[in-house]
Amino acid sequence: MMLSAPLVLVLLPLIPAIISFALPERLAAWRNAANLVAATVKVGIVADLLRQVRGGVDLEWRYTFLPGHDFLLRVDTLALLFVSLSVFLWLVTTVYAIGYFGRGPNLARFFGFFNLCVLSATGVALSGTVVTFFLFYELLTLATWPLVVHNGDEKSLRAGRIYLAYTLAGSAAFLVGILWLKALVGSIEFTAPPDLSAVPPLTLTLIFVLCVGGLGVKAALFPLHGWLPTAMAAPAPVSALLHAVAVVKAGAFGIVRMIYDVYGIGTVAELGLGPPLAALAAFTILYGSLRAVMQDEIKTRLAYSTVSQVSYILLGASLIGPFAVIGGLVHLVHQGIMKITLFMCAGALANRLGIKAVTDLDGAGRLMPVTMAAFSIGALGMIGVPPVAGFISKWYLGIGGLQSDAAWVVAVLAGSSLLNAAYFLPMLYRAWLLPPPERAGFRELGTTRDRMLVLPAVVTAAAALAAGVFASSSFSPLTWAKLIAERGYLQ
Amino acid sequence: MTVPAVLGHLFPLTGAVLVGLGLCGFITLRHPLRQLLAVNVIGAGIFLILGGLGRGEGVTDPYPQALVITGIVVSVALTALGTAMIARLSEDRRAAGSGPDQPKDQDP
Amino acid sequence: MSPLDLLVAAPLAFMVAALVAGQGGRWLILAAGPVMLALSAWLVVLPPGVAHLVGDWDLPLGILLRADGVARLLVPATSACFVAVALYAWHEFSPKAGAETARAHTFWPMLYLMWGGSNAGYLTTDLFNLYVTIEMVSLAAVAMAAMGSLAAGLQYFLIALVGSLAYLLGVALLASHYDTVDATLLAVRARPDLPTLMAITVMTAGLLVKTALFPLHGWLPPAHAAAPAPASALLSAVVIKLGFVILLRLWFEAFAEIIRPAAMDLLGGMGALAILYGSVQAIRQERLKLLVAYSTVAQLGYLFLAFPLIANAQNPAEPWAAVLVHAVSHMLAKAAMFLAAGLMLKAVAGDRISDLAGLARAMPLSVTAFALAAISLAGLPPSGGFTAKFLLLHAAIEQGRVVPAAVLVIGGLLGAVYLFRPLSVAFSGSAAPAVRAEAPLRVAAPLALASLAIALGFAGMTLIELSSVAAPPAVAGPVQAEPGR
Amino acid sequence: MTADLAPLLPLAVVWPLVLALFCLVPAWGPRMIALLPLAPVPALCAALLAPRDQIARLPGILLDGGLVLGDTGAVFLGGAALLWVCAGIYAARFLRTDPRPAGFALFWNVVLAGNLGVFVAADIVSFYVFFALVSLMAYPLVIHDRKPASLRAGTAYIVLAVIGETALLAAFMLASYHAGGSLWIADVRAGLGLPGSPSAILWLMILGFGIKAGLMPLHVWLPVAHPAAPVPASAVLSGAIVKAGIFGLLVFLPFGVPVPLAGTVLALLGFAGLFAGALLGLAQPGGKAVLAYSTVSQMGLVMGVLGAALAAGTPAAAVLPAAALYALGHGLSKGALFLSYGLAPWCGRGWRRALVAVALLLALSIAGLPFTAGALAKSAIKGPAGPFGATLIGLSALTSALVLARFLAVLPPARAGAGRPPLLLALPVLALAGAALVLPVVLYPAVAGKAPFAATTLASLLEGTWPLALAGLLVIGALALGLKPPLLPEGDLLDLMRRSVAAARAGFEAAVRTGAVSMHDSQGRPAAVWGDNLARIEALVRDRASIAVVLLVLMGALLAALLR
Repeated sequence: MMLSAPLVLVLLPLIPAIISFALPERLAAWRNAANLVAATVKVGIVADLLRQVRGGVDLEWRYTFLPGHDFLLRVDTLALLFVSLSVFLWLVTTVYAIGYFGRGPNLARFFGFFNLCVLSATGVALSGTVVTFFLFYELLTLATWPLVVHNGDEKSLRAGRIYLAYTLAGSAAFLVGILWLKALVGSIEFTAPPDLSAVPPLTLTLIFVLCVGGLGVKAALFPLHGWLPTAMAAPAPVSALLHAVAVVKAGAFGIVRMIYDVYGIGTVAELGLGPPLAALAAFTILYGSLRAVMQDEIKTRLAYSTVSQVSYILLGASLIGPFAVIGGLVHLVHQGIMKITLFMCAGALANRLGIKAVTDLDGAGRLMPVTMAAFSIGALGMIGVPPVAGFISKWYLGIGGLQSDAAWVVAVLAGSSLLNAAYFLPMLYRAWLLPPPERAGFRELGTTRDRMLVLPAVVTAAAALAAGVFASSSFSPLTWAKLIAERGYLQ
Repeated sequence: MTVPAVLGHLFPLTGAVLVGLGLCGFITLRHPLRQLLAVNVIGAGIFLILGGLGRGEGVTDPYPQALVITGIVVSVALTALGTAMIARLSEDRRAAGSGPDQPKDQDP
Repeated sequence: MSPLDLLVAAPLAFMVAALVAGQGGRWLILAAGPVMLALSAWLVVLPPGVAHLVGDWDLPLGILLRADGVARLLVPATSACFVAVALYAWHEFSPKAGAETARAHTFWPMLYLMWGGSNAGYLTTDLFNLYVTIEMVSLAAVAMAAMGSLAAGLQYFLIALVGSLAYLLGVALLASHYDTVDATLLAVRARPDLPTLMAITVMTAGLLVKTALFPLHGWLPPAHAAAPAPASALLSAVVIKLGFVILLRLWFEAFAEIIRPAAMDLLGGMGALAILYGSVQAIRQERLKLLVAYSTVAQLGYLFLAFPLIANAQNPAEPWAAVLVHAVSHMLAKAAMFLAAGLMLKAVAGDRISDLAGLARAMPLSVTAFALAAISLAGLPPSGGFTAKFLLLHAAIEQGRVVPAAVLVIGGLLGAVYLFRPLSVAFSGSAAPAVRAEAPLRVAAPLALASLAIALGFAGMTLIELSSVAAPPAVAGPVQAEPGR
Repeated sequence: MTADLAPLLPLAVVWPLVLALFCLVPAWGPRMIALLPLAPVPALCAALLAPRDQIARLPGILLDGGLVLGDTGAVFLGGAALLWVCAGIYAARFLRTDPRPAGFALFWNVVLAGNLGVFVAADIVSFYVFFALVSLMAYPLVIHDRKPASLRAGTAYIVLAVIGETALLAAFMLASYHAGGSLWIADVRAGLGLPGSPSAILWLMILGFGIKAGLMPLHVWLPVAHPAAPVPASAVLSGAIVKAGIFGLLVFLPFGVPVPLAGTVLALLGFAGLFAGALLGLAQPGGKAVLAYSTVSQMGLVMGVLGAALAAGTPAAAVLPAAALYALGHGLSKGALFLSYGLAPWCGRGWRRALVAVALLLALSIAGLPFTAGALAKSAIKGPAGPFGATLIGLSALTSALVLARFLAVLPPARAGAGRPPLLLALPVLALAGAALVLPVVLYPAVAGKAPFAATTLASLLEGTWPLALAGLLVIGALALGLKPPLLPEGDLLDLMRRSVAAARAGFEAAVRTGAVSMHDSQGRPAAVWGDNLARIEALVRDRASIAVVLLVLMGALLAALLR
């Protein structure tokens, strides 16, 4: 079938992208409308797909683009987990971006590339073969670069350079890895893991290191995380969607694919690759939190928090136990929702109050109570305070760690919770309890634009709360993660 | 050894010598015009080889001859272009105040 | 008449017409463009194995034109380049352009001469005929290079002349040794004896000079950087490729049997060095066009890096296709890049990279064209450049050759480094400099070429099939067994 | 009959949350404070009417949690609900002129929900959620008046609370895993009883619950936090919220299986708190601080008993009811005392005498004067305490009496022109006092299985009386001689820690300034020093040129790990 759902899902953002590029600035309203409509439509499509896939349908679209290399888009449970996250957050962030920018320079460009990023993120999620994954993974890099340098000042240009250097080097390593594997065992489809029994273990290990090293760059795995904090020079909507969700998650998602759909649990266990990766992830968790404590700039602090939080996913993936997998996968969603909340709030604070540093937060809670309330929920969730979603992930990760005889995981989780508290609670303290600088007649929700700026964060915060409170309801991320685990990873 | 045999090898050998001379010239001389001439010497040498080797016992093979003629035409055309350029260049240089015999120092 | 000799004859006819037309030479493209594109398309869809003997003279005396994979890929790409460049040059080389009137006289005939010459070069298998074509192209190229800097042009001319004479010497040796210089016949007759090997050596050396493979590239950057944008585009995109195509014919068709792997490795090694050296040089440049020129030096390296990969592959069809796809996509992308650079530099009246600040807002289309070209050149997906690099890397890894693989990866990264530098400058600054709005027609040219280069990335299978049409046995792989489109 | 009353449990928890949501509506928020008394009502009904030991599943909520009302839970739930009702009435009047009524009402309701939920949670996840609510969300109550002292107290509170939460999370993870992945508290407790279960679980739980219940070295937050809060908040903090920790220990400690080490340690710390808390309380100037220390001491008593019982392997049946009874009595009377402290300034003339009388009565009851509820509770809890514990408890009557006497001594004077106290303030005090004095008596038979005061002998009378008599003599003597107790800062150890940390930091900064530690631009903050060093690593890692190197290093490291 030429126009199957996966293809439509991936290509849909092209329409608003082209519209955004083409429309002149004075037609900004139409551009915004186009973006919103497209985002909404996509949410609809995904909702329908969720229904179908839950029913056991697997859709795919295949096209041989080079001999032995198929371009395969495939809708399975894991893909949908990522897709539904990104489409939901895409919609939210589009609203937010419109509110955030209002009428600034380079917006046509921004929304154009923004859509291209969503396209690549969706592609990453739906990729059915390693090569397809690589294509979108690289495309994601290219599409995000203009957003990173959006502001055009020296800071963002530098950020852009560093970002490219890291990610391109990473994907080069990844490419070598997958081609090496392809040369050994032929083309690799996620649904049909190759038979690696013939390959010498050392080679397999090297390839694994190459691939995980390459993917680890985007996943901000220590010591490849250097780009993430600097990339925070980008405008808030970019940081929000791309650097807390799309890009880093693409890396983490890829590693999950490598472990479970390319190598397979068995091989990874045989080669003993799980523990070292888990150890590295654990170290990243603590290191990121530790660095976050020392940052004064809010976005940088959040960035390091991302460094730490994304490794939860890797930890879960590398522990290789049913609960750990579930915990890692569900954290993919939970962390996304919570972290985007935090970033959107940080952006709103910077945008309306010019607050960029933690030390400027004094009294923000009194000036922008709604924003700060959302921020607080996100922060508490990050710490792991129930009933916000983060707690659920931590719970499953902890049990998972115990299941795979890695009791230290519990200690790591506890330690990271304490560190998270150490860098989030002071922010809440300042915001809520210290007196604000005098600002006469400031209204948080005065105009429509203000609402578009503030309310998305509220929505995601509510989602984070709901994901925790109704964790075991039939449409929660947790339930979906369990479904994935049952269908895929727990034979 | 018989004369024809000697002659048979005479042309190619002469050609080889010419090619060598031309190369030396091209390498040692700096002025473009001289270098162009050196190149022409090389060309002549090559044509000599081409024709000479083609020259079998008594009968002459038309094929190399055809090649030689074509080659000469080409080299004439190119030489014309080259001399034209050199002339233009030296005019420019003179206009710019530096003598024609300055070794060419091109500035990218 | 078959499209094969029309493809050669028509441009020469247009050249004469342009000479006659003088001032009005630029109008001819309106006729030439459609005709040539149509002929190219015709060539592509010809049934495999079509060949044509000019004037019905039989080999060895006759001249064989044939539509093999090389031609089917390179001829259309060349036509696209020429058409786009001509559209771009429409304004630049017009009588209205005042001081440039003199150039307008020479540019248009030279363009058609180069066009015919290169087409002939792609189509023919006769080594001496190839000598003639390469001289035609060189003549045009020198003339164009001279438009920018006479000195650079002269240097180019002299070096190229030596190169072509070396080639001619080789041809002479072969002609006297085998009584033929037709590649297809030589493939059968060639013996690994001294004269043959000497011939191969001198011809290869001569062609490497013309192809400007490191370390023989000294003449290229000044010439290409100094020439006016359309000229640079043609020099970098087309002229270089001809010498390379002839090398392909020599190494993989005429003498595939008798060439030792060591030689292949030598060329590959030089290619590797070229990639690294050229990239590093490009990174060091402050002037935009010099950067692009050095990137040509680097990109040529890939073409030769592929030689050993083709020779040792168990399925040579893929690297063979890769090298051709790379040639094509580099042709399109590099032309697009030079044209876009020309537009931008003309707009800001400067030649330094730092002059581009803020252009992403002022000239979005030109920057887009530059960016798309950059993506293909850096071998980033989706683009022809990526497909080529992907296949090469695949071959290298399959053969367990670490060095080529490493060079491919590193070269790609270096490419990204020097190509994204001008881009990030273009994206810098929030205030757009005051420049004239872009003329749609002129921007269309680079944009179209760059888009083509990107589009190639989606047509991998087609390109591979095309490249395998009538491919010499040395590079015929299983892919050929599959029926054509 | 029971079937239709089952929903009472969820309602008891959800209702306050609903009210909390109303507080978020800008227009209603300030008025919500008037509705505080209504928040705990469903819980009260549930405690009395809801079917016992019948799990109300909450499908889809959290990890498919559930609520259940056990006998112990019922006692705690009822007592807490009663206290919250009275404190609510009190707060409605007390905070009438408060600048931040909406915020107070919001968090009051949230904490209430958490507090009640803890007592009825059937699975550890819900338990953990409610426990987190009650301990973390109480922070805004503590710092309600935003005074610097309150903020400091709040910081101490939140830090310890977070540590406690983390410890509990770890404990629950381990416990659930070793209970075969079951989440039901019953299974988890059973799992803890099994020989194989790691002792770490118990230690972590003692840490987590101990912090909440003011176990001796971890009690430091309590004497600073309780006084900082507004009076009604202190009342529920000390009377109900602290009980959450006790309840946690009651529910999770595997009674019946002797656990010598953990039990002994818990017992020692508990009894240490029993006396040290009281003595430290004596040295407090502020009435609320005194009460807070008395709470530390009383909770120390309970935990001491629990520890002893745990060490001795006393079966749960013998421990839980007694402890519950004691907690109930203490909660109600301590709440009443806190409220009366707030009431004192309003009472002029005769009213003050009445108030003092009530307070004295409560004090004596807590101290265990024979024929009081307190005495019954003590006698009941002496059973599981074991002989040694029983003796200590007997002795503790002395210290308890003294500390409460101290409280009466520092009871704030009446305001100028104060006369008849407002009804809404007086009523809750009386109600709580009455409940405190009556309820234990009513429940005693169910716990001890005999009628109250049945086995009163002369010996027991003496034993119960002499410490009080002695205390009385001491007090009179002190008053006669005009002795004043030495004054200590609130939060003994906490203050000590603060000072030592400050000193250490000062020393460190000095060392830094003298160049002992290399640092550039950071103003001598240790964090900054480390920040610099880490920033260097960061710069190294971030250096573009070294990306490839970093990749290689990473690979090498992983490889080395793999090849060993």
